[in-house]
This record gives sequence, structure tokens and C-alpha cells, in this order.
Amino acid sequence: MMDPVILFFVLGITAGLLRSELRLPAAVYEFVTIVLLLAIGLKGGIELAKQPLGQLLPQMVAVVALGFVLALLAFPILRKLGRLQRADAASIAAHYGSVSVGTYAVAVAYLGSRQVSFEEHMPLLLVLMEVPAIIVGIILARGVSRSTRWGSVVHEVFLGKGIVLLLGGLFIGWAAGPVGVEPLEPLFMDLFKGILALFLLEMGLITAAQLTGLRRYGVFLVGFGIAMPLFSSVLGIATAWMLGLSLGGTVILATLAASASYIAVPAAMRISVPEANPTLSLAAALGVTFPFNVLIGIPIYHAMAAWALG
Amino acid sequence: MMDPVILFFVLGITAGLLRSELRLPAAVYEFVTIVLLLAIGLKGGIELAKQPLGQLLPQMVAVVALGFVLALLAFPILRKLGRLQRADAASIAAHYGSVSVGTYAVAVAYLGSRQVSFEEHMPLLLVLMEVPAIIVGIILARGVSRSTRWGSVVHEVFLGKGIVLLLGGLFIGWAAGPVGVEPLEPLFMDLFKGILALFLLEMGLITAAQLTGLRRYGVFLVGFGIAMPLFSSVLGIATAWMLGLSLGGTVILATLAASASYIAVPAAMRISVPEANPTLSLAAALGVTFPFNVLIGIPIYHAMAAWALG
Amino acid sequence: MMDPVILFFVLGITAGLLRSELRLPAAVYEFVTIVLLLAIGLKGGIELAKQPLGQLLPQMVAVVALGFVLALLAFPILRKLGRLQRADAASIAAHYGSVSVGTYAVAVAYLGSRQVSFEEHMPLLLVLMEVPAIIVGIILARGVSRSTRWGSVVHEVFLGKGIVLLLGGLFIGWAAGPVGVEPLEPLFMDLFKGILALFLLEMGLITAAQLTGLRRYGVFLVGFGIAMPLFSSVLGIATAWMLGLSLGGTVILATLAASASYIAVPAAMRISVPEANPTLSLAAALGVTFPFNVLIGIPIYHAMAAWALG
Amino acid sequence: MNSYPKKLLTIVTEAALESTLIREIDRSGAHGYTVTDARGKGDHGVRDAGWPASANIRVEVVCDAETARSLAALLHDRYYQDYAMILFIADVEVLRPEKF
Amino acid sequence: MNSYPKKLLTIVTEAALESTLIREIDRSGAHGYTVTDARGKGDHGVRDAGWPASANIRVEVVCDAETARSLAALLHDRYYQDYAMILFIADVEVLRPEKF
Amino acid sequence: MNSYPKKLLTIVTEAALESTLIREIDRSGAHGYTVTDARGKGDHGVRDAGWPASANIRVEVVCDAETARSLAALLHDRYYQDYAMILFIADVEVLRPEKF
Ligand SMILES: Nc1ncnc2c1ncn2[C@@H]1O[C@H](COP(=O)(O)O)[C@@H](O)[C@H]1O
Ligand SMILES: Nc1ncnc2c1ncn2[C@@H]1O[C@H](COP(=O)(O)O)[C@@H](O)[C@H]1O
Ligand SMILES: Nc1ncnc2c1ncn2[C@@H]1O[C@H](COP(=O)(O)O)[C@@H](O)[C@H]1O
Ligand code: NA
Ligand code: NA
Ligand code: NA
Repeated sequence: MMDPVILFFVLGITAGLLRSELRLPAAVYEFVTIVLLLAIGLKGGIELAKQPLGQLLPQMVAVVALGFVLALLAFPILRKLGRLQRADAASIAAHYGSVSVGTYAVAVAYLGSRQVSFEEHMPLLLVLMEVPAIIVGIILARGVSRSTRWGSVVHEVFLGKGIVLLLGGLFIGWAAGPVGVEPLEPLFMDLFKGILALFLLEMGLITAAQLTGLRRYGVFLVGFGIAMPLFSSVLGIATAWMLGLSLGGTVILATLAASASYIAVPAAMRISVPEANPTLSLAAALGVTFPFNVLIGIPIYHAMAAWALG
Repeated sequence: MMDPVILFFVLGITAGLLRSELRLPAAVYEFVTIVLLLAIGLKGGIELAKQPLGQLLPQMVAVVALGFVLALLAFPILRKLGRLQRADAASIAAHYGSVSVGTYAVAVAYLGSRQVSFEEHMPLLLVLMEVPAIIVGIILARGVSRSTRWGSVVHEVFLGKGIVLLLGGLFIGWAAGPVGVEPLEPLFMDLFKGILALFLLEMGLITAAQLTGLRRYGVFLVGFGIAMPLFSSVLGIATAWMLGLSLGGTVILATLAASASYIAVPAAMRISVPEANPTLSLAAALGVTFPFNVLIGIPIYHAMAAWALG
Repeated sequence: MMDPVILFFVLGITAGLLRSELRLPAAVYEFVTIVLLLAIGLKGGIELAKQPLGQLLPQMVAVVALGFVLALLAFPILRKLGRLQRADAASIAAHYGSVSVGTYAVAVAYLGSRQVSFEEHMPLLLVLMEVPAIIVGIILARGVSRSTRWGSVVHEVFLGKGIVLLLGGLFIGWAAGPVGVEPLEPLFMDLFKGILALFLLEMGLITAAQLTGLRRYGVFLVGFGIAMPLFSSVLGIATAWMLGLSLGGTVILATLAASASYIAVPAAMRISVPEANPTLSLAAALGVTFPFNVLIGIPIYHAMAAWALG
Repeated sequence: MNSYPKKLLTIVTEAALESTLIREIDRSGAHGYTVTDARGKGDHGVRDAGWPASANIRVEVVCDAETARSLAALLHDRYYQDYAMILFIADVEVLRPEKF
Repeated sequence: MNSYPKKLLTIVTEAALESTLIREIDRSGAHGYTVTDARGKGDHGVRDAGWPASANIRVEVVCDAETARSLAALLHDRYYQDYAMILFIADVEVLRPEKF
Repeated sequence: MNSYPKKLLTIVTEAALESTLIREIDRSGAHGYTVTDARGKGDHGVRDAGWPASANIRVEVVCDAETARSLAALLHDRYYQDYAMILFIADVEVLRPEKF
């Protein structure tokens, strides 16, 4: 049976496609996003408090490398097969090398309702995996030219809303520990699924709007938006296997690899690679890959991970 | 003793009448409304999963008929006694034939705190009862003229925020069932009364603003705004009795009949019967009938229902 | 160990100083403030229901007097030592004579996590202490001139958002009593600390913005912003001692005395003493005193209170 | 850089009319529009944006004089009587006339 | 359709001044106003709308030249010194002069 | 009271550009700006403000004719090609010319 939070996503898409009057105010979107990001960070931080950071170093290095690799692999495909312009290919590659927090949250909910446990420090890997693809994207678009203002790129990337809230949550969870965070749980843990449901309702409305972009730019993006996550998830599972992650952890890492960013990367690309057309990358990442992962992908990655680890 | 959520309504009215600086941002109103509508839908949907829809058919037909009848009865009174213009009478009739979700929520809270149980599929009837009066209103104002763009009327009515969220919630609750919805309960069930309190605070502020409209259009609207719900509640109780509803279900149906819409109908009338003056209908529905029902009406309907069923 | 809600404040300041893109929409700030104010009022009101108001009269009179005294003492210091203009000194004195609801909430959380109980009717004293300093401030700035429109001052003060919600909450809590308020607890009590965390995140961002004001107006405000609350807390402890309050109650009253308003007073001063520069008062109250109290002050007042009562 | 004269038509009206109004603008030949949320007061009383039924929108359309005139006249004829609405037209200069 | 010349007075100032300002507009003889929420920067520094004390409003009044002049002068005299505020006046055309 | 002619430059563009744009305005010599949130439609399609990536801002700068011209030209050259953006300039009168 489908997780009810997914049904909220379906409701949002349906309402959007039927051109319903339903619109959520921007402030509600922001509120819901902020709570989700902080909640994910807090959960990861609590776990970090329990184990020496040094032990996690191999995993941290591996996911950063994975982020670089995914972006670098996506680029030639977009350029050659998709015949996209350099800037567009670089920007889309950055979206797919990076990760989507919403998809991560759905995977967590999916595993939760199937009582599959996973390494709880995953939010740390999530944060780490957001960044490398952005750098790859900028370099692919621009070359390592002197004119790139890396100072402002770093600012844009590390001080964007997403990373500040995730890192902040991680840090607070780590500093306060499980007992300290307890009084915050009614908001950040108990309401998590309800807030996620509202978030997915909004994502459904947004996804529906992106489909216009798709209609204009044809079948290649649809194919890429489905094939790329499938391919990335295999790399993710392989990485997880090398790192010795549990079944749950493997599903999460596969999902992270398969997911395409729609918070940090679009904002960074808009400033650093302005000549890339955001309609293309958002149509692929939000119009195709997000619904694919949320509706079909995660169960597939679960099956593949079970097969690989079994 | 008065339910505390009602006291929030009283606080809102008082602050409004005293011209306090208290104003809730539109985004907060939207957020609170969205959560309430989804929560009501979800609750009803869970219940629908438990019984064959066919069994409810008589009730469904009955409330649709009730909606038609109420609007048709209100119209001549408004026209003759109130000497209102055709469009205004039609629009107000549509408001009173339809239902108010906020009033429904207060009745649910009222019965809850008195431990009176009721048929849990009521939200389905709520949705069904929203629509027929709108159609009556448009026909009464326009006649069945060819120029009415029924396509856009249907769109306006069925794809408005209220109905999409109620129907969406119903569907998700039905599809996910009691167990599936459980993780959503902290937001949609446990917070229900708190969110309702915030909603009623806002409704109080809005109601206070409508009273200006009243002052201008005199005593007829006040009389109608009190007499009509009393009369409608009797029809509601009779319908409930014919359908064999429980005491709680009878109170709810009486309240639905007595309540006047202020979400779906105003929006639909503004587009489909623009020549109707919205100040009149909102002054009656929000300035008189909503506070009447919330403060006095529901206990009266409870007493009448107990007497009728006892 | 630091309370995690404080860490949210630190996160906000850090993000603000690093010029992160993190910004919370105004509507979220309003929502969070409204819930906090109502929650604080409700908690106090429940307690008021348990004891005759008459018994509290001495405390009520004492804190009103304390508010007057604090503002009257601050004024000459600001005028003589700070060489501030009359209007500025009067306005800042009003801020420091009045109280900060956010600081109060942090003190409550602080005592809660240390299991120190306190007189639960404190929110009543909080409301009473907001007002007198405002009147002092206006008179100090203007003299008791006939031109002061006291009607509109009273309106501004008593019908501002803060006081309406606190008083409204108090009244509802008092009227509904502990049992009546129970269904509202998931929102107003269980989420309290989570909402407070979001509030402090925003306050951190706001505080960081006020620091610009500080840079421009020099060291006097920093000194005053730290010395004044320390001095006020001593007066607060003395008052608490005379009233025979418990340890927890003494800490709260010390914190109230030490805190500087940033909701009611700035709004009232802006209208009634417009020639006072709000940058000065907000830089002191928010840029210095709020973080001082929240990070360092409250533990100091706790220690002083323990010493005084021990 | 050369600049070219255009007209700026500003409409303040009820939020409920947004999608209808946008359809009219699209049909009028204008190439775009900008919408902001607003509140206000006029012949139809105070509209304080506390909830959807009392919210206003403020719509701007940059276009040529002919389009501005005819769109204004059409909106006036169709909506002025039944809706809270005002219209006004100002002269503006733009850099890329073909965009409007 | 004929159009008639009017003035559009725009005021950007602190949100705290909203009710005061509206009272002044009502007294000035203008028939209405439109308010939108804003942020900005000027002589009084950055006002970023993060919370009520740092929020701006943008108020528009369409009226005749005389009212615009006198209202602008009055606001200037009473509020310019103590509040973050700017004022500017533009020429606009309207269709129904009696509304303004 | 005397009034003085100035220019009002209005820019509607993507919200993502806000801080970049403000830096350009600060550098241009203008003394201030006002920002409101907006949605709209233009050559780059519908931007409905449902989430940050599709939100617009509407920025106003009151300044002298020279600054308005050069700022408009600079924004046009640097941002028109890659961003959803329109610009227009209107004549306004102000009371205190030294503020702008
Ligand atoms: N003279 C005016 N100046 C500026 N805005 C106005 C004026 N009159 C009306 N408005 C705006 O237009 C809306 C509708 O106007 P009305 O149809 O006159 O009620 C009002 O709610 C105001 O926002
Ligand atoms: N030159 C300008 N152009 C546009 N808006 C301005 C300008 N100067 C000031 N403002 C706006 O008016 C507000 C108050 O201005 P001020 O009194 O100069 O601080 C600012 O916060 C801005 O929103
Ligand atoms: N003709 C127009 N009139 C008013 N606003 C416009 C117009 N064209 C574009 N805009 C606004 O400017 C933004 C960017 O325009 P564009 O670059 O043409 O997509 C749009 O999203 C609209 O908000
Ligand atoms: Na990825
Ligand atoms: Na009804
Ligand atoms: Na104080």
C-alpha cells in the first residue's frame, strides 16, 4: 500500500494539472521547508554525538567523491546525447550530482513505515553530498577561469538556506544530545510526517507547473530524468556496499545518489551560471526525477539493495 | 462551561471591535485553513474505508437534496421579505443552502468535549452539501441562460481550495486507512483543537470587520441571519431522523443545515454572479450566522435533536 | 550544558553575521510570536483559576511599582552618563523598565530543564510589568503636556498585539481551567519548546542585524546594555524577596526586571515619541541585552537568587 | 542607449478576479504583467487582506498606448460596475520596445 | 473613451506608521488608497522586513493635483524628520475622474 | 512647497537576483531602493511565486535622470540576456531633491 505522504504528493500534482485554485502561500512553503531541514539535521546530529567523527571519515570521503563522479558522468551524456548547450549540460549535471532533501525525507518515511533501520548519521552525508556537484557544474560551465568569483560561489553554496539549516540542526543535535533534544521532539519529530505531507502537497503543485517546461523541451529530458537516477542508484548501492552499510543505509545512499537537487543547486546555478536555462534543469529534476523517485524509484532501490546485500 | 475554542472566537471579536492592532497575516489564515480542511477530510476518509459507499447512498442523496431545498426556500424570503435585488437574494440563498466548514469543526469539538459520538463519515456529507446551493444560486440569479459559462462554474466550484482539500483528505484517509494515517495524527488530529482555536481567533477578527456591513444594511439581515439557521436546523433534524442518524449525527446535520458558507460560495458567487453585493452576504453569513451558530446555535440544535430523538 | 533552544539563537546570530541567505518570512515570525504569547497567557490563566486574585494583589502592585522605578532610574543614567538626547534617553528607559516576552520564555525553559518550579501566575505579572514604563517614557520625553493624546497612547499600549494576546490567553486559561485547556495542550504546551526554538532562530537573525546600529553608536550602549540588566535583576530579586517568592519565582522576577522590551515598547515609542531614534534602543535592547540575558544573564540571576534565598 | 515611450497600466482590484483578469490581459495583446498583493480602501470600503475575500491585487501591464487604452476601456466596461477596481495609466520609457 | 489627468502620490515609510498615515489620507480629501508591504534602504538604513519594527509599507493615493500637493506637504512637515519616509508624485490618467 | 523632477526606475526580475541587484544599485550612486514581492508573466513564462525559484521582486529606485539611465543600461547589459527582467523609467516629482 502507498504511504499516505505520497498520496499528498499525488493530490498536489492532480490539483495542479487540473488547474485548481489551490495555492499555498510562499510563507507556508518556507515554514514547512525550515522545519524539515532542521528536523533532518537534528536527527543526524543526535546520532553523531554517539560515535567518533573519525570513524565516519571513509563514508564522508566516499560520498563527496560520489557527488563529483555523478556530476562528471552526467555532463557528457547531456552534451552528446542531449545536444544541450555547455552551460545547460553543466547545470543539469550539477543538479543530478547533488541531492534532494525532500526525496531523502520520503525515503526515511518509506523505511520507517517498513521498520527498516538505517545508519542515523545519514544527514551528515546528505549535507556533504550537496556541495561537490555544484563546484563541478561551475567549472564545467566556465572552465577554471580567473573571472569566476569563487568567494561569492563559496558564500552562495555554504550560506544558502538549505545548508545552514541542515548544518545548524546537525550541530545542535550533536551538542545537545538525545536528552537535550527531547523537549524539541513534539515539533521536530512527532510532526515530521505531517509536515512532510504538507511539503509534498506543495511539491506536487510545483511539479505540475514544471511539466510545462517539459512539454517544450521534449523527450530527451524525460528519458534522462528516469535513466540517470536508475544509473546513479547503482553507483550509490556499490558505494554503500564498499562502505559496508546496512540494508537501510544502502537504500538511503542509493536514493541520495538518484535524487536531483532543487533547493541548493538551482539557487547557486542561477547566480554562478546564469546563462543556463533554469526551465530545463527544473523540468528534469522536479518534473521527472522527483516524482519518479518518490513514486517508483525508492521501492526499486530497496529491491536492488536487498538483492545486492542478500 | 464554554468550550475554550469558542473563547478564542470571543477574543477575536473583542479585539476586532476594540480596533486592536492584532492582525494575523494572510499566510497564517491559509495555513490554519489548509490543516483544518485536510484534517476533516482525513477523519472522514478513514471512516469511509470501513463501510461500503453504497450503504451511504441514501444519506448522500438526502443531503444533496437538502442543500437544494434550503437554497430554494431562502430565496423567496430574501426577495419578498427582504426586498433584496434578484442577484443579492440568489447569492445569499446560495450561502445558506451551502455549509460552513468552521461551524462544522466547532460542532465536532462541541460533541467531542461532551463525549457524544456521531457517524464519522460526516465529512463526506459536508463536501456533498457544499455544492448544490451554488448551482441553485447561479440559476436563480441568471436563469438557465445559454450565456452562463457552466464549464467555468464547474471549475470554480469543484476545483476551489475548500473542496479540493476536503475531497483530497477524504481520498487519502480512505486509501491509507486508520493504520496508514497514524503517523500523520500528531499534526492533523492532536493539534486539531489548537489549530481550530487559532482559526476561530482569526474568524473573530473577520467577523468584527463584517459588522460594518451590517450596520449599513439594517435589521432584516440580522433577523434573517438568526431565523434562517433555526429554521434550517429543523429541516436538518427532520432529514437526520428520516435517515436514522444517531444523536451526534443529528446535531451535526442540523448544524450543517444551519451553517452558511464563507469559503466556497463567496468565491463562486464573486465570479459567477458578480452583480451580487458581497458585503450583504458576508455580513449575514459571517457577521450574524457564524457567531450565532458558534455561540448559541449548536447547543440549541443539540437540545432540539435530543428532544426529537428522545 | 547549554539548553538547545539557546543554540538556535546562536545559530541565528551566526547565520546573520555571516550574511547567510537564511531569512524567515515575516508571516512565520508572526505565527511563532502569536503561539508563544497565547501559550504563556494560557499557562498563567490556568493557574489564576486556582487562587483568589485578591491574594496576588501585593505582587501585582509591587511589579507595577518596579516597572516605574526601573524606568525612572535608567533615565538619568542615560541622560548624564550616556549624554543622550532627552527623547532617546526616555525611550531607552521605557524599554528597560518594561519586559521581554522572549527572555521570559527562555527563563521558563531554563527553569523547566532544571526542574526548578515557580509561581505559575507569573504571566500575569509579565503583562502588568509591560505597561508602566511606557507611560514613564512618554512623560519623561514630553512632560505632562496637554498635547499628548493619552487616548491614543492608551489604545496603542493596551491594544497592541502583545498585550491583547497575553491578556486574552490569561483570560481563556482562567475561564476554561486546566481541564478545559487540555485539548489545546498539544499545540500550546507540547510544541512550546519547538516553537520557542524557531522564535530564537529568528531573534538571532534580528539581533545580528541590530549590531550594525551598535557599531555606529559606540561603547556606552554596550556597557549600559549589560550593566542595567545586572542592576535591575538585583532590584527584581529584592522585590521577590519582599514578596516571599520561591527560588524559581525569584529567578523569573529577576529576569523580567533585567529584560528589555522589543515588542510593545518599540511600537508605542515609535508613535508616541517619534523623535527618539529607534536604532539606539533596539541596538541596546536586542543587540546587547537580549543575547546577554539569554546566554549569560539567566544563570547569573539564578545563582544570585539561590544565594539571596539560601 | 535609446529609450522608447510606452504606457504603464496599473489595476487595483479584488484578488478573486486574478485569473479572470489575467485571461483578459493575455487576450489584449500585452506581452506580460506583474502582480503584487495589496490592501486598500475605495468606494467599496476597506479591504484589509485579512482573508481571501477581502484581499486586493495590484496588477501592472507595460504595453503600447493603443493596448493600454483598449484594455482599460474593456476592463472598465466589464468589471467596474460589479467589482472593487481602479485603473490608471502612466507614461514610461523602456529600453527594449519589442518586449512589450 | 475619455481619460482625465490625476496625480499618483506614492509614499514609502515604516509599517508602524500605517494607521496614522491612513488617518491623514482620509482627512486629506483623497477617496482611497492602496497599501503593499515592502522593504528597502534609505537614509535610515536597511529595513529588511524581517520583523514588524523593520518593515516598510508602500502607499499609493490617486487624487487631484491639489490634494496630492497638500497631502505631500503635510506628510513632509509632520513625519519626514522623525520617520523613515520618502514621497514622490507622478502624472497618471484615469477613466472615471469622479472616483478620485 | 517646491517640488523637483526626478526619475523612478522600476525593475521586475527574479527573486534570486535580489542581493546582486542591490549591490549594483548601491554602486550606481542611487541613495536608496524599495523592494516588494511579486509574481508575473513575460518572455520567460509564468512566474507564480509558489516557491523561491519562481518568485519575482519589484524594485524601485528614485534617482536623477543620469543615474537612472546608466543604471538601466548597466542592468540591461549584464542581466537582460540571462534573467527574467524588465525595466521602465517614469518621471516623478519629489519634495526633497537632496534625498535622492
Ligand atoms: N484614490 C485611490 N488611490 C489609490 N488606490 C485606490 C483609490 N481608490 C481605490 N483604490 C484601490 O482600489 C481598490 C478598489 O477601489 P474601489 O472600487 O473604489 O473600492 C481599493 O480597495 C483600493 O485598494
Ligand atoms: N532613492 C530611493 N528610491 C526608492 N526607495 C527609496 C529611496 N530612498 C528611500 N527609499 C525607501 O524609503 C524608505 C525610507 O527612506 P529613508 O527615510 O531615506 O530611510 C526606505 O526604507 C526605502 O524603502
Ligand atoms: N509587459 C509587461 N508588463 C508588466 N510586467 C511585465 C511585462 N513583461 C514582463 N513583466 C514582468 O517581468 C518579469 C520578467 O519578464 P520576462 O523577462 O519578460 O519574463 C515577468 O515575470 C513579469 O513579472
Ligand atoms: Na544525486
Ligand atoms: Na446551510
Ligand atoms: Na525590564
